[in-house]
Amino acid sequence: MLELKDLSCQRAEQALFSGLHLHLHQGDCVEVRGTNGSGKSTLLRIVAGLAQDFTGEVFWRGQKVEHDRLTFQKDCLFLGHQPAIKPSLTVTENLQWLTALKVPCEEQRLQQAIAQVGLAHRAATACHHLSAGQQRRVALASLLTTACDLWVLDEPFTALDDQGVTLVTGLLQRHLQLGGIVIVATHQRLQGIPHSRELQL
Amino acid sequence: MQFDSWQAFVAMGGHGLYVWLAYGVAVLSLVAGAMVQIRRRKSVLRNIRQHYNNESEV
Amino acid sequence: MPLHLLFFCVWRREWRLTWRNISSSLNSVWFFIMVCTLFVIGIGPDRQALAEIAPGVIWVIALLATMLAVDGLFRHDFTDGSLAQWLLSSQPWYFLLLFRLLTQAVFIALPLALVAPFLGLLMDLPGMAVLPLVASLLLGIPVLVLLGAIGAALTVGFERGGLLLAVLILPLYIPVLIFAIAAVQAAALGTAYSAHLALLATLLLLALALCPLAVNAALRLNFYY
Amino acid sequence: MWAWFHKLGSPRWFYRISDLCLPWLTVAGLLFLVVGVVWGLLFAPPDYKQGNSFRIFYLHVPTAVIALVGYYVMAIAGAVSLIWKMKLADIVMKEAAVIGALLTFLALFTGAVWGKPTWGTWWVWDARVTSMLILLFLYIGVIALNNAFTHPEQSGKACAVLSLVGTVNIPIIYKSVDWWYSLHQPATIKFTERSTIHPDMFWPFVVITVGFYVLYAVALMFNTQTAILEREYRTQWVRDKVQQ
Repeated sequence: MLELKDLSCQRAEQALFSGLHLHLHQGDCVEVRGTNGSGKSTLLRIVAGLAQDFTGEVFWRGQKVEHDRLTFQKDCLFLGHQPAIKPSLTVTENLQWLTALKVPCEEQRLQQAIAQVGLAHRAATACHHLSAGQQRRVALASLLTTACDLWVLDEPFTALDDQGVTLVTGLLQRHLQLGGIVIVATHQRLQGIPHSRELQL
Repeated sequence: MQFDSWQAFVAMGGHGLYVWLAYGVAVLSLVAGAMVQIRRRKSVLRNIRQHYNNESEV
Repeated sequence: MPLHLLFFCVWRREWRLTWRNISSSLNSVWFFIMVCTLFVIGIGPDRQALAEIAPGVIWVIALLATMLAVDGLFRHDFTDGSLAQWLLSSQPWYFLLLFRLLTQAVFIALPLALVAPFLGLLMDLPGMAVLPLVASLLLGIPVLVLLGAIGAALTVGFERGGLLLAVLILPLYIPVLIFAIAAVQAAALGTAYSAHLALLATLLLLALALCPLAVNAALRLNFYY
Repeated sequence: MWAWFHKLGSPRWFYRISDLCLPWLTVAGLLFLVVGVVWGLLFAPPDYKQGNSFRIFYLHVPTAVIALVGYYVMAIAGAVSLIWKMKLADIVMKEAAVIGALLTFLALFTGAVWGKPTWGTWWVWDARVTSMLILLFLYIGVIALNNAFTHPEQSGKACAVLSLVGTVNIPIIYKSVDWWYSLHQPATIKFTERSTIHPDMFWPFVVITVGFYVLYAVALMFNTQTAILEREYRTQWVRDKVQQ
């Protein structure tokens, strides 16, 4: 499904990674591990299509991503360091917007996703009232409402408490069982994911 | 030759100030620009050589 | 997603964002009024002198107010991460950006255009020139917002990008300023001003067509790393 | 053809080529310039109306022409660096901006000095001079944006976008300033549009313009070489060249 061919990227005059090959099939999970500044986020941004300063190719379903970026971006969801939440909008409005950017879905599914991430009682409150962990959960809710096969998550566990971590691990497990692919950059080991490969940068 | 004497040439029929001001500033700025770039080339070369020396010592 | 739905979706989001912090978007109106009064104080209360320079003064200050309003257009999205989602959307990026800029243009132009007649009164602008003034503001300010968005996209990475934005974008504002002030001055003299407004409208159409391309290229720059 | 084009883009190849032709071009440029200036100052007839102050024409118009051409050179280099991601074009664009700004300032200064004897004021809001002033602002915008970024690649692309936007706007600005000038000023004499120019005055102008073009190319190549050394100092060929 996803193939990275001979990916290399230079940062401040020394190569972050070079000649990187990766071939992922349905149900694969990759943990990108590395010290700070080792290029974890850069690699994830390259896969998601944000960064341009790299050499090598990214193939999705056997087709080069540059040729048809929109269909790739329909299947790929990227969660960065910040949770992409507007403080003055409510939880529902934020989630509605994040889903509309991919493929819009009906209201009922939004509420269900909000309930699943444990923010049912906060659906109508503006996000600046929420804690960082709760804002992170709103971003995670968009994983449920968008039917994206490829998840590119940049440190999804930041600011999350224990229930949050189990919630995320549960989401990942179900996504992998349904044949999705996950690339995640974390510092802590992923528990409960059977055969997740590790990529050391 | 349009001017019969050296003084006439400098006076430029009364417009000498403006003509020489324009040409003077033009020549000055071109020469100054060239000097700045040459100095820049020298400092770049100096930095590079310094960098090579530091590298070789390490 | 069909385009009209996309437009409605973008409009609703921008409307909520603007309405919920309305005070920050009204700052450009206060700026507009205050600087006009500063000019009147600077030039003196002589009605005749004021009436003559009123179109120029009102338009230049409206231009500066628009530039200040456009400055933070993308900065908040960049810092809270939603700009990345904009660029990674599966909706066509051209229309996404175009609708966004269109709604921002309307939200910036409307308040200034509504306030302008009172400032015309303040500066003794001839009565027949008030309507053309409002028309020129409604046509001209969206062009300023579209051009300013390019500067805002280029300077999104810098905290104090406002000054740099001015240096980049003000030369590009000059044609809009020339045609708009010419329209208002022609109306103040009672002569025909529709040609000037037509030229302003062409600039608007040109900006609508081309600016999203430049804004998209500039925005993708900030994710270079 | 494609390989040739990318070979052109390699800084090393450019450095070798420009090293070869720089001395010749400098000599040719200076020769043209000196001959043209001497011709214009000494031998060309004075203008029947403006007298000898017309001789500033030989300086003002060439610098103005090349300042405008320089902006398009910069925009084209920017477009090449944006589309084909060529590092050399990115450097050429940044150096062209600096040289262009200097030339535009020179054109404005000589224009102002020329205005004093002819119109009695140091600054005359003529259409041509006003659009030249706006061109200077466009240059300053590109230079300011270039200095604002820390990473050279990022600033290169940002300046490329801005110079392309500027190029689209230059015709609009020039036309609207002409229109603005004719709106406020009944058609007085045009500043530099000499419809029929006496051949004796035309030839020195041509020689000086060629001289300026050649020196522009020399300055651009020399600065680009310096920037190449600055950016590529880690490569082996720069190391050999510097340590020779």
